[in-house]
Amino acid sequence: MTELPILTLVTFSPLIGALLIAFIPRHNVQLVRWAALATALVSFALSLALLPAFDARQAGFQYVEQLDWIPAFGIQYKLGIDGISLVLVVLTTTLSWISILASFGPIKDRVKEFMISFLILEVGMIGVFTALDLFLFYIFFEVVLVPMYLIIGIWGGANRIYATIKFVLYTLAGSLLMLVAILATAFAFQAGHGGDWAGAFDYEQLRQFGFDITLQLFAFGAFFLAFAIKVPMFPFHTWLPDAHVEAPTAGSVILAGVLLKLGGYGFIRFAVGMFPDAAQSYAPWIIGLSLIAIIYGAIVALVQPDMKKLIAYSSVSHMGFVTLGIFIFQQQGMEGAILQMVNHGIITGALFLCVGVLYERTHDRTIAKMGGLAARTPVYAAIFGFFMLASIGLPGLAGFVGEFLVFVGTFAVSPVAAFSATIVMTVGAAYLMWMYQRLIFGEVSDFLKGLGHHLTDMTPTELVTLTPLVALTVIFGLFPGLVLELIHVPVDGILLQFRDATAGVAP
Amino acid sequence: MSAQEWLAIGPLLAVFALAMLAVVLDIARPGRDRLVTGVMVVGLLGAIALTGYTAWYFGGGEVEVFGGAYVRDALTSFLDLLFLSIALLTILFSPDYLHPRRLPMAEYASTLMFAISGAMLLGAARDLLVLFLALELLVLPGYMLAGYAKRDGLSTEGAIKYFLLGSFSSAIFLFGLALVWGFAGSTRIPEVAAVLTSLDGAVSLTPALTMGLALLTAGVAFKIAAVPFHYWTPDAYQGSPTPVTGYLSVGPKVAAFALILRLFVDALAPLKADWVPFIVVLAALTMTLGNLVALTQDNIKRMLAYSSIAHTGYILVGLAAYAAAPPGSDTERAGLEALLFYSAAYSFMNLGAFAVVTALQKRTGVTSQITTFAGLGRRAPLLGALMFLFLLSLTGIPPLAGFWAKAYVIIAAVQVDSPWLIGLAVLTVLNAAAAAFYYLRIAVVMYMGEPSEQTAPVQVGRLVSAGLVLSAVATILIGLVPGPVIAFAQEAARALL
Amino acid sequence: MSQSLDAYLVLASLLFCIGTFGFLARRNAIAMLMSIELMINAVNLVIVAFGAFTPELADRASVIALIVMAVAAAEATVGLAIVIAIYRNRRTPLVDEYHSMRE
Amino acid sequence: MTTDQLLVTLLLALPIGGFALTALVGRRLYQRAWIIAVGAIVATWLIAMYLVYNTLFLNAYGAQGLHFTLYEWIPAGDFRIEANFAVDNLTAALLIVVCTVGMLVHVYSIGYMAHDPGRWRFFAYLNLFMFSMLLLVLADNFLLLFAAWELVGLSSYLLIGFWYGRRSAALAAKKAFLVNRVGDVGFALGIMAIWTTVGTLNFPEVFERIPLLAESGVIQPWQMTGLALLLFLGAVGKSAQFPLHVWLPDAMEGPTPVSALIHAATMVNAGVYMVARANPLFVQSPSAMWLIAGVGIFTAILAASIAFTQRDIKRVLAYSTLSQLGYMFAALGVGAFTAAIFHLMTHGFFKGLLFLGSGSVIHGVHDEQDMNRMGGLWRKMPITHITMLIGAIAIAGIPPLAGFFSKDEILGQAWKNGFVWVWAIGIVVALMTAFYMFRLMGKTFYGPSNVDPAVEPRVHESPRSMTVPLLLLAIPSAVLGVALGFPIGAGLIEQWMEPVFEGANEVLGRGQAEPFQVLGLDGFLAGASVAVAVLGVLAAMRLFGFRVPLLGLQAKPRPAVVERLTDRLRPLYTGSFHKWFFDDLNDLIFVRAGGLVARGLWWFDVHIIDGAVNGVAGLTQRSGRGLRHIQTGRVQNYALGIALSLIVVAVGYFVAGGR
Repeated sequence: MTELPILTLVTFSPLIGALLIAFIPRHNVQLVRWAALATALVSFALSLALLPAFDARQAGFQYVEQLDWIPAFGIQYKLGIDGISLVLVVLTTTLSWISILASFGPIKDRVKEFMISFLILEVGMIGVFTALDLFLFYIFFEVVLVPMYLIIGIWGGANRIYATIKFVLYTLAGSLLMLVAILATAFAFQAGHGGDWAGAFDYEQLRQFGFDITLQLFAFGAFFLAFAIKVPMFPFHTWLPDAHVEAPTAGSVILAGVLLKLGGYGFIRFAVGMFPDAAQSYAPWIIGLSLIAIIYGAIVALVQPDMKKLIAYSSVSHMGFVTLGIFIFQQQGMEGAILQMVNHGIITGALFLCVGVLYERTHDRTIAKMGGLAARTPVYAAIFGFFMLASIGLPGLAGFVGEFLVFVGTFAVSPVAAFSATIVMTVGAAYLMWMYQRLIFGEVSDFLKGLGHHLTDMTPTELVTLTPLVALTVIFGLFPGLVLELIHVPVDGILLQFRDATAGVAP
Repeated sequence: MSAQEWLAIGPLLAVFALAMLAVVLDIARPGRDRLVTGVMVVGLLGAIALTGYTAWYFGGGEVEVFGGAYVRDALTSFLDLLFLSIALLTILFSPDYLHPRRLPMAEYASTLMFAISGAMLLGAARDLLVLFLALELLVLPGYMLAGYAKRDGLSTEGAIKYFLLGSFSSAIFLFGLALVWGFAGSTRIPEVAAVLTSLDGAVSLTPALTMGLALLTAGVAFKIAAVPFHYWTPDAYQGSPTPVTGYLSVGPKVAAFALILRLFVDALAPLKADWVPFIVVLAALTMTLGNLVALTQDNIKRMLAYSSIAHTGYILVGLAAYAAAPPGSDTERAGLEALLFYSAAYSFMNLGAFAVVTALQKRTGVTSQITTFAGLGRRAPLLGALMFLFLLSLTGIPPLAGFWAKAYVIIAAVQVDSPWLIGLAVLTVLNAAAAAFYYLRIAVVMYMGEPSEQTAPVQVGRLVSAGLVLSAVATILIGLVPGPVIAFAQEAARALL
Repeated sequence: MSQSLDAYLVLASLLFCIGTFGFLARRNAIAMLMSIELMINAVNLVIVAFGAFTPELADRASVIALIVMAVAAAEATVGLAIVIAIYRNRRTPLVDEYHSMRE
Repeated sequence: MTTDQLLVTLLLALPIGGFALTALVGRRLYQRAWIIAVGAIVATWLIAMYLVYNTLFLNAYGAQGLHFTLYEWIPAGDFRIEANFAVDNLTAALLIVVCTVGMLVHVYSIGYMAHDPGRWRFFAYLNLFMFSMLLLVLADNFLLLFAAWELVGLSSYLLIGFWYGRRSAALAAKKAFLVNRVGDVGFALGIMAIWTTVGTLNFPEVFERIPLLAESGVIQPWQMTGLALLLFLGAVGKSAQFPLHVWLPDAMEGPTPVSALIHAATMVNAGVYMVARANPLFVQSPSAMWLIAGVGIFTAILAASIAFTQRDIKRVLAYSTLSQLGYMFAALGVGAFTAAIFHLMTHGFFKGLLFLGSGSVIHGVHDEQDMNRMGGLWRKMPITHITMLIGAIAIAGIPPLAGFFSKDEILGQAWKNGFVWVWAIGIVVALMTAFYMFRLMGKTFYGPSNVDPAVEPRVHESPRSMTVPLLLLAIPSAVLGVALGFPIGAGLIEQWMEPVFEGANEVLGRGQAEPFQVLGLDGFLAGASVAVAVLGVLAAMRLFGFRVPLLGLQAKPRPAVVERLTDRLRPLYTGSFHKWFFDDLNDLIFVRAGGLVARGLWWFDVHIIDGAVNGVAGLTQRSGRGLRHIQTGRVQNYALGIALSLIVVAVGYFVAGGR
């Protein structure tokens, strides 16, 4: 290869940083922190460097890098991005540096290990979005688990071990089955090519292959399980509240902001891309589950006493839109789903940052103990309120467009489904406003009074972490085209292929 | 004997020579442990180099020695390299454990070398009698190593259990061997295979042959510690001196798989339709029981013992894939490749894990309870990180060796067009997920538990460090670049078919 | 002397079973060791019987039987050594009292 | 971009810019926090008036009005939504109310909020509201309208909850937003339905295609009705019609200028505006129209009946607003679109005036809102008194003030369009309106003073920044009816709205309005409404007192009579006083039952779903613990196990090997 392997650079730049940090003496905490931030900023810059030369109108993948890795099975080191990957990569790099910056204060113990874990986590996440070889994808998908396991388990709350082990085992159970499915499809490909393994894990070739329906149903089932757990879809969601509650702020931000998107991305790219017929036959069930998730998550969120749990259940609800949008197989729905992923990443990430800000001062997340923050911390109240409104789906802010596109797409396919989904417009507003009212409005609670001068307004660092997210929320709300233009062509491609593939199948 | 033949048995002779040398050194320079260790390490490195040269020299071809009783083919070379690596690592890990406990090194080394030579012979045997002799040469020193800490009640208890049950199973195995021999009329494996092939499934097996198959199945199942023949494993592993446990968990196990390759895959292949159901059932039982019981263990050595039982189950999936595949197909070979690859990957990561336990037990009095690891991530960050690495690999997290091993086994299993094997593959991954729990539990204790009261810094000897680095590098490299190992395993599997 | 190979095989099997029974029934380590010897001898009987009834096996059988005896002897040696070692520790030859490791 | 387009853009940019600036630096401006916001709004008003003049008087943009696109907002495949705006006659009519009342309220607030430490926030929010409201009337497609719809809801939320320290305010804000959201769900679904059936959301195109699609049967009548009702649900929420009316009275927790601007003059009219804007769609479904008329007139009488007994001065006005909005919907439902818009405009002014007046009163008696603790204020607050009296006469429907013309128009149209029952209920409501308004006047200004003696000496007329807007609002309240509505049925308003509702009138089969006949039906109807209004006013005056200083007329209140009447009508009084228990019902259904359901689901989540997950884990652990016991530690047992396993294997071989 003569040109610069920029995707490899983007993907592995955090790893290089992590290795460098490994050589910094552990007592030099400040240096470790700044080095980690610098690393994350470098990969952020590198990911932005992808944008100018990216041609949004070109179908297929760009910046493709391809190397043989394990020729015996045709496994390649193959990276490439289309618009969908691109926006998610940029989302990842953005949230990563913000999370790292947000950890400067809260993480005081074993900073070096934390930063290394976090940067490795970033590698895994970017890798998932850039890998075009199924095996490579799987590896990145799993690699993500380990640092997250440590981040929750070491720097988490009181019940962290239960939460982290639940998280890992749950995710692992799903993803390992996906491994079986990946291998089975690769073998089917190999058998279909006269025993030649070449390309058996290559996404682009597998997509063209056309697996027989039995294999599709099995493989889709396995993929579904892996991604449904990751998203998480009802009824595979119970790891999420635990993980969120126990995770440190940065962990929650990344968990909600990026990790859940691995599932949505996997659905779009792999589950639907490779097994359109099976996707078609499972779609009604998945739509049903999505609707349940949307409403159920919102209703359960109504009665959560813990701020993080509330937002966790709201994530279940919001991610339900993503799966709903994907599986109605309709342009607006799928574009909305992707947009929703980006927006949810930004907004929910920001909400977790907000919770973290409060937790830093109070060491508590019980909604009932708070009250009257508007009087004591007005800037915080304003920013929190801003993201609360964005999460509710206020037009003009990012949350609205994705959600509405999913609604529109759903309505076009099934008005009944749209009717049920829109209920959440009310319930979703209810739980967030309830929390906001309890936290921010009213009289200053005794608990907060007891904190005295420890209850300060936002620090400059915290403002620096949240301001970019405020800006992004406004920008994506007013100009969702920035994202939509990028994902339009790939979504078209997926739907076109889907229609071609399912044209012959009786519904 | 031609020079080629000498070269073919060179590695085996070298290890024999090392065993003798250790005895001689013990007599000539008693108590010079470091000298013995040095000689062994240098000797083993030489033997590895020699094996490498041999493998390169013969390439894909094969040489028969001793009238066909011994064969040097790619499989032999693959196994020899693996056994020699196991020996080298074991030697590296042992002194730090033996020395503080006043256990003599030379005797230990020679016993180990004899056992290794048995394993190597087992991997090269093409004669039923040689197989039996090699097996005994493998296990007898094993019993002695298990009871090497003579004054330690647990060590001797483990040893006697190991010995009694081992001998019992040897007798069972021997009986089966005799029956097959009587039926086939020859001890030469190719001839046995030829006779069995001629049956061609037309006539039913004689009662004697059927009984023989049953006895052999039970015998090897015992040697690889497959459920329900696994009882000796946890007690022997827990009781043995820790470096010995490490060795026992890989050496005899891989050797027993070598025995299976030479006996079942080579000699009894024509009857594979008869024995494959048992392999499938054994595999399923082995991995499931191993993992389930490992979940509840608090002693790290015992936990790893059950974990090694589970890994036996995974390896057996490869064998099952081979056996269930139509003869002569690519799929058949994939099963064997998976078996070999898994054995190699497993050896390094499992030895590595035991090495960490060993390193912690340099100070006498350190138990092998899980609490030993409390706060290790703080007390010895590097050692903790290495342990975490090995655990991740054992769990099967990519891109480490253990991941590829499992992936390979699953590839082989799903290739066979049989619901049983697909089921086995699914069971494998479910088990892998469950296994993650107890591996992660150790990580929890190391990193997430309350800081331990043992604040004494952990000192890791130079040899152990070297061994740990070797294991870790192997675990990572096999993960990142599995290509060469796969290629080697393919060649070895091809030699067998 | 019977002229049927099967008779020898049955006899050998019986011997083997007796040995097995002894191994299962006795608690004394030495007695168990002896039971194993019995089992191995049963195998030797099989080997020799095969040699006697199958011409092409005749020349090998006795050699094999001898080798097996030698191996059995080696095994017994190792076994006794271990038994002595544990007897020193535990002061009892009864194996069912060695159960400090279980579950 | 032409100048006019730029001006329209500025119309939006000024208030949002004012919001941003005030939000960022307002706090540092201390007392002068209003300067940016009020400046922005005055400029906005000037621009708006220029545009209104161009549109209504010069007809500069033609019958279609001025349409232009700022940029493409949502480009998602076929779903391409632009940020496009339009100024036509309907918009212009709304601009008059929104900008004028908006500006006056801004000015009024300078004085009203002068002592509130959060005034910078207040002005920022007000500007945000103005932006949202202007976006609402300027939007040229449904989604943008919806966006504005939600944004006005947000501003309303922020302003109702302005005094966040008060729990009741926070609760009211939340309630307003959530109840509105219920309506918005319908609106959103309606928009989706429009897009799915029509394929675009731009107003001109939708309204062009809808009749064709309905005619050709592409959209079935039931679909059309469904579509109309979904949109109407949005209007019900925003305009606080039954059964989503519960939020508006609570919204009075906000500062009074907010009540005047948002909850009387502008935002609550959004529903009326939307239905009027989408008239080509609504007229396609007679059953939807019928329902709209029904909901409207029912709300009118329901709210009026509650206004009878309320003690809080702002709540009386709030229920009055509900009632008047009901009138407007009744007008829309009977097809009298022009009358609805006319009433919207007049009501905007006189209700704004009444609210600001009540604010002045509250200000004067030091934040007392209970009318039972007022009285006799006419002397101390003359300007407030006079202007409020004008407002009261206007709303009561006594000619020649504004309310008479618009209200009479509605009632007349109802009769003439065949909705006699609407007229009948409407006339009763007119009676009630006149009564409760003069009850309010009497209790506040004329009766004996019940003001807290501690406050009494300090009661004073409000500062000029407050009284000047009152005076300025009193003018349109008095003359707007004559200006726009005279001659009746052929006034300016008819001319202005003609192009907007032309198509709808055609569909409904309405020809050119006939000239007003004093001695015909028109005269009778007008006479009837004047008669009931006078009757109501007189009754109230007699019971609660009045005084006309110039003429020397005065009457004393008769509390004993009121008491006796109340006693006789005790059940009705109780029902009315407790707002017919809607709040309690809502509390029961949504808060208690909903909470129960949510708690139930949470229990299900923790114990059943998560229980299953943990159960699997527990089962695995337990089976592991059980299997441990196989390992007894005794060699004999092991050997036996091996032997038995061997036997099983052997039997297996013999059974399976029988080939």
